[in-house]
Amino acid sequence: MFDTKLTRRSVLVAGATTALAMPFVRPSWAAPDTVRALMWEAYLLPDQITAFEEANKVKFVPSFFDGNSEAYNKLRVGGSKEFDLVQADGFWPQLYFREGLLRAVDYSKVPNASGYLPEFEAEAFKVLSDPKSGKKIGFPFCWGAYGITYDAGKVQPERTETLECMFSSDYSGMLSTSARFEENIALAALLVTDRLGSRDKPRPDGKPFNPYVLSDEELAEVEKLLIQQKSLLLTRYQDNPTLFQLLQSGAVVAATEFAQVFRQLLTAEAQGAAPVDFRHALKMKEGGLGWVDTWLVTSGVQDGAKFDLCNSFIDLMISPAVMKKIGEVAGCSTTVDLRSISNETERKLFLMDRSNEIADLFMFDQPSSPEKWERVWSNVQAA
Amino acid sequence: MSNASSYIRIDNVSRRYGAFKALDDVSLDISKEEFIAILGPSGSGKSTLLRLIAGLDRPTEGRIHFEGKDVTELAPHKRGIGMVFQEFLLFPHRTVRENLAFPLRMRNEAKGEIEERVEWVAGILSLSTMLDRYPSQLSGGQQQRVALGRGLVARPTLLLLDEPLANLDRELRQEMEIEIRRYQKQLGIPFIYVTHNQEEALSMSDRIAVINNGRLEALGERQAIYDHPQTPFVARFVGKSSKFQGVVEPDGATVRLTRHDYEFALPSDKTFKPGDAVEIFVKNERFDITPKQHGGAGIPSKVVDVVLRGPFLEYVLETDRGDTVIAVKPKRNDPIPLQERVLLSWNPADCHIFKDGADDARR
Amino acid sequence: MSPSFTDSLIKWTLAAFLALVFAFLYMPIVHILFASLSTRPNFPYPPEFNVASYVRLSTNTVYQSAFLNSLLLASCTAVLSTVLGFLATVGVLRFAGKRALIYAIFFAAPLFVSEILLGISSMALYYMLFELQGNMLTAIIANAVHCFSFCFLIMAAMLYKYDWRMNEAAIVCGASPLRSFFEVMLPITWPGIMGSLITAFVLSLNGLDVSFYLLGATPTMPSVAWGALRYGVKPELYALSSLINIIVFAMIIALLVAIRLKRKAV
Amino acid sequence: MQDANLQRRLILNIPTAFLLLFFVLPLTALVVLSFWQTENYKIVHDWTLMNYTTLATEGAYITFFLRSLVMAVGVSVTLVALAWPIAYFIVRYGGRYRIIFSLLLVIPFLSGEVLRLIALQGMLGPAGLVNGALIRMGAAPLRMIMYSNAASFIAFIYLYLPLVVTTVYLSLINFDFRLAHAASACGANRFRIFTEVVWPLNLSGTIVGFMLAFIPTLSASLVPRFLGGPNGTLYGMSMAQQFGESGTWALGAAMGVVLFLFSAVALAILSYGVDLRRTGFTGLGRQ
Repeated sequence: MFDTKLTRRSVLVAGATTALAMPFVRPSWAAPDTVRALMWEAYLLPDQITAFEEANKVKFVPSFFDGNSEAYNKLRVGGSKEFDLVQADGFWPQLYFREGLLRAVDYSKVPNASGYLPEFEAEAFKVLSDPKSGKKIGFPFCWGAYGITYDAGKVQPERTETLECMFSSDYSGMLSTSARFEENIALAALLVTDRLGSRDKPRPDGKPFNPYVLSDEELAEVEKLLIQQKSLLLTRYQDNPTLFQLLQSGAVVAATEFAQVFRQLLTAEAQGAAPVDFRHALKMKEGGLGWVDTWLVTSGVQDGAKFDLCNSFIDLMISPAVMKKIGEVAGCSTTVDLRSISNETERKLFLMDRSNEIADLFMFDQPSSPEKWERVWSNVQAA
Repeated sequence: MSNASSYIRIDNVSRRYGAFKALDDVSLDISKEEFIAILGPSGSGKSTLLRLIAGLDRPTEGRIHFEGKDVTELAPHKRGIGMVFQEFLLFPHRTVRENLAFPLRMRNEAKGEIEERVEWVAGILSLSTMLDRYPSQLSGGQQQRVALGRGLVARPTLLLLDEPLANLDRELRQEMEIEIRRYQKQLGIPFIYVTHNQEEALSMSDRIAVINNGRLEALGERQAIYDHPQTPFVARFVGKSSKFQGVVEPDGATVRLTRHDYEFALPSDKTFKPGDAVEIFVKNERFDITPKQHGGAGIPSKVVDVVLRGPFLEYVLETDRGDTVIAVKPKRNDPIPLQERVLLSWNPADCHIFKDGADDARR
Repeated sequence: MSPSFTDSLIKWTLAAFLALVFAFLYMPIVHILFASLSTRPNFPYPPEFNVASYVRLSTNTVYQSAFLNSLLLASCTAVLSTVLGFLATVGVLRFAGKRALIYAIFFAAPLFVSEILLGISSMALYYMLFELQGNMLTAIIANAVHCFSFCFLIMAAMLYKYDWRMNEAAIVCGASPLRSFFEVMLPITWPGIMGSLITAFVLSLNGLDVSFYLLGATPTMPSVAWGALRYGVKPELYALSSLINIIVFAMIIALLVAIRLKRKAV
Repeated sequence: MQDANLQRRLILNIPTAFLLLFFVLPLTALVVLSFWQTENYKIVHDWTLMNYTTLATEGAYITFFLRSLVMAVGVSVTLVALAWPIAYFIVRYGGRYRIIFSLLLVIPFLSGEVLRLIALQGMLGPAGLVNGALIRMGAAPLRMIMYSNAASFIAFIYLYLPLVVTTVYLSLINFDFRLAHAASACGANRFRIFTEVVWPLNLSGTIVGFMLAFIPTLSASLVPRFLGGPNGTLYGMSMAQQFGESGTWALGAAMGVVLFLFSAVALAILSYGVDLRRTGFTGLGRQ
């Protein structure tokens, strides 16, 4: 079609261009004095980062992601060489480790790891151990649930004892859920399996019930349920501020969320916003979804200076003072015992005395079949 | 003809574009202080020749020498030439002064020298009052002079002019013709002047090279080219003439026109065999017109229009066979009236006779 | 109705419409400015004047380096795509002959392939062939592919009217080809070249779709904004964006003043 | 002559090689990927047409596509209708300030798309500027403009208006308005001048503008994500989800190939529908 077959000359030119460009191509792992993290933006405290950079004479280079699968995709495409530190929640770290994207960590090199709440101590918190080798694969960081935040003035508290309230036409047009498909499906699955009574029957994977492992029949029911729910939703929010605004303005009366907006709403009220009786239901009678965000070290990090840097960064992040600040900024509960430096309200707000409830929640997990879940979600969106 | 006096020498130069021959084996010697016109219809290859001399194009064969030095492979900007384009091609983002200074700056002349030269060239071209204007603020004639100045300012080895007057109106053109010739004599460098306008070529140049279909048709003093065309093409192209078909009579000394009842003696220097078909070209101003009632030989015609051309009258005649012929005569107080029947004839020495198809034979 | 009355009616109707359109275009920009100056960035009405976010921005090295990375990315993309676009333009206008149309369609083709597709397909290629995570260079290249077509069209529109013999005129005046380019061609065609540079710069400064899939561990403004979404965009980001807008606005006002001064001078 | 040929080759070959390497090759990779499968985030290198079968038979993807198509046509037509008077005004009455006007069109682009969409969301949402004002005045909020396809529509207009205006502007600025005077002298009224002379001679520029809005709207992922609401998922958003969230790359690649083919066909139809000679197109290249 074109008379521009790759002549020897044009190949030479291309080669020369590539050679000239080599300094750019050099992957960032060649740079010795940086720590690169793939993380959630909410956990980034600029002043702490600056302090860390100055103390260790390094540059901290963060990249941000939104959902676990997004981070997973980035990691798999050579990302374990591109990043030193990674964040993930639920069961994802185990998957990462199985795939060889992570390295085992050493709790003894992170002094502040001794301050964990009992549920998150190395021995107790099995989610961060490799089931095969028993090696520790990461550090718990923040935790929370995917509960229901509601305006108690408009929704009776007892109605939120069940997930049904998120699917009730009484609140048509005044409900909202996250735009993330995994949690929407898993939460609907809790309701569906409860209605069907299929939890105690043999599960597709032969293991105990997990809302992330569903039979085709259950998925079909979930799809129906979510399609019914659609007409009741004002929107599926992308970001917390949107939900904050929707709840505060009264446009939305109940929403499933990570308890972060709930805390922001209470904080806003404390700072003088119009008082509304916002409450948060952590666990419904059908069950609830929980998450623990973690810090992980990628398999690209070798023992030595880089590993030490990673450890000291994690140590800084889980130090009580920093942890408390992050809890306040991001609105999440912490895995480190901060009760000694917190007041009564904070203890209540950040669920410091309720960390044992995490055990009853279903941890965020990888969908049993991303393909099938994707199809369900597409059908819901298209309906 | 490789004599030492030739300043510019073009040696068997050809330029092919694939199978197409834009220029075919052209040789030309130009001496210093010569004004040479390259005349040809559009597409004849005359501009190609100019571009080859300028170095904007390279010949496929042949060499080009400046002052005895082979410049065939030399880049155009190192040839030290000046060139004036038909579209002027003044740099629109620069003032007249900057345009004039441009060739000097390119030759890295000293600042003082540049100013001096610009003043000088602006002086002889009467541009001194408009040095700070932009080209868009100038009239066509002024732009023309700036273009000329830009070509001359750096004292080039030679000046190439590519139909520089084609975009000017008629009066201005005649004025400029005289000017340009004057500058050439004043500067003493060769001007190579490409044009398709034979009047310009005739009025300005010392010699004329006629080019047709990439070949050099004729080369010579302008008077000779005009008066004694060597080929039918030159006869047709240089000057305004009318063409007739004829046959050489069995006596070998008389030519009889095929379409008209007119015959005349073959000039003695022409040798044709009896029965040869010939083409006869007669310059419009060489016709004789005599009123019919006076009698005599000639093509019977009728005056259908008379056009006044300054000191001349242009008679538009229609022959009895329906052909239109134009004859030019000096203006007289008693022009031949319209519809007057006349006889058209010419002095055999004033016409040019070629064997029919001579043009084709050359190709 | 006299024609002149109709004319001015048309003129003023159009002017009013233009004002409306500009108001529509600038409302979100003003919103961002308000948000950067407000203690309540989610709903910054009525506007406040609180520079806290600007102060925080001055110490936030992450946003600063994201900005610098964006700047680097956009500058390299602008230069690369303009140079390639220039070559393509010259090639099509001067040397392509009968194939000019085919070349022109080929060079304009990336324009008609969505950015997201370009980003995704480049990522797919790098991953499948080289197992390579994106980096600055891959992002620059992918952005340049998209911007290249814009540059090509802009410069083609400009150079289409350019008289190429202008270069020859310069060369016979003794200018080397390089010098004739800088002294003659560039000054005459700079609006097209500048337009091409500006367009490519602006397009790649904030192009999320292409960069998102190709940037790897290099934060840029759009990727930082994207990462910040879940928890809400921080006012610092609004502040950064507003700062850029203010600076560019200042430059445009300077240009306006320059035009006015020039008119007075003439 | 070697020289000129070399120069000519290089000038065309460099951009061509660049596009072949970084445009054609990646697209080829995408095509290859679309014939594979993903399973639990892993690519399975088995050749299959399954992705295309899925796309052709699953109602969801067809719905996304039709939604996107309707949206893209609506947005592009509206944009052309809006862009013409604006560009016309700038060209006819902009005078020496034309450059200012056209730069002012560019400035909004300096703020990232994400930021501008959040700002738009802040203005169109339930508690946003428009509805906030309505509520304050005691009126009912406009449900239509919050989290709906109408909101997406407004956002698309917002995003691509400068692009289309600029394209029409570039076309008009190269248009010789003496032709309009000539038509006027031939007795055409304003309307006829527009339909017979101005419009056809700027049609190719307008079509380019149309396509420049049509293509990105067809593949948009951010706008519906932020403003579309529960029923606003468009084709591009679904495609982006395949790559970003659900990790079903192969299906996403197939969606991309379909999108690309459709864009190419749309472009071909549009350019065939137009007689280039009637738009004053004189061909490219002078040599």
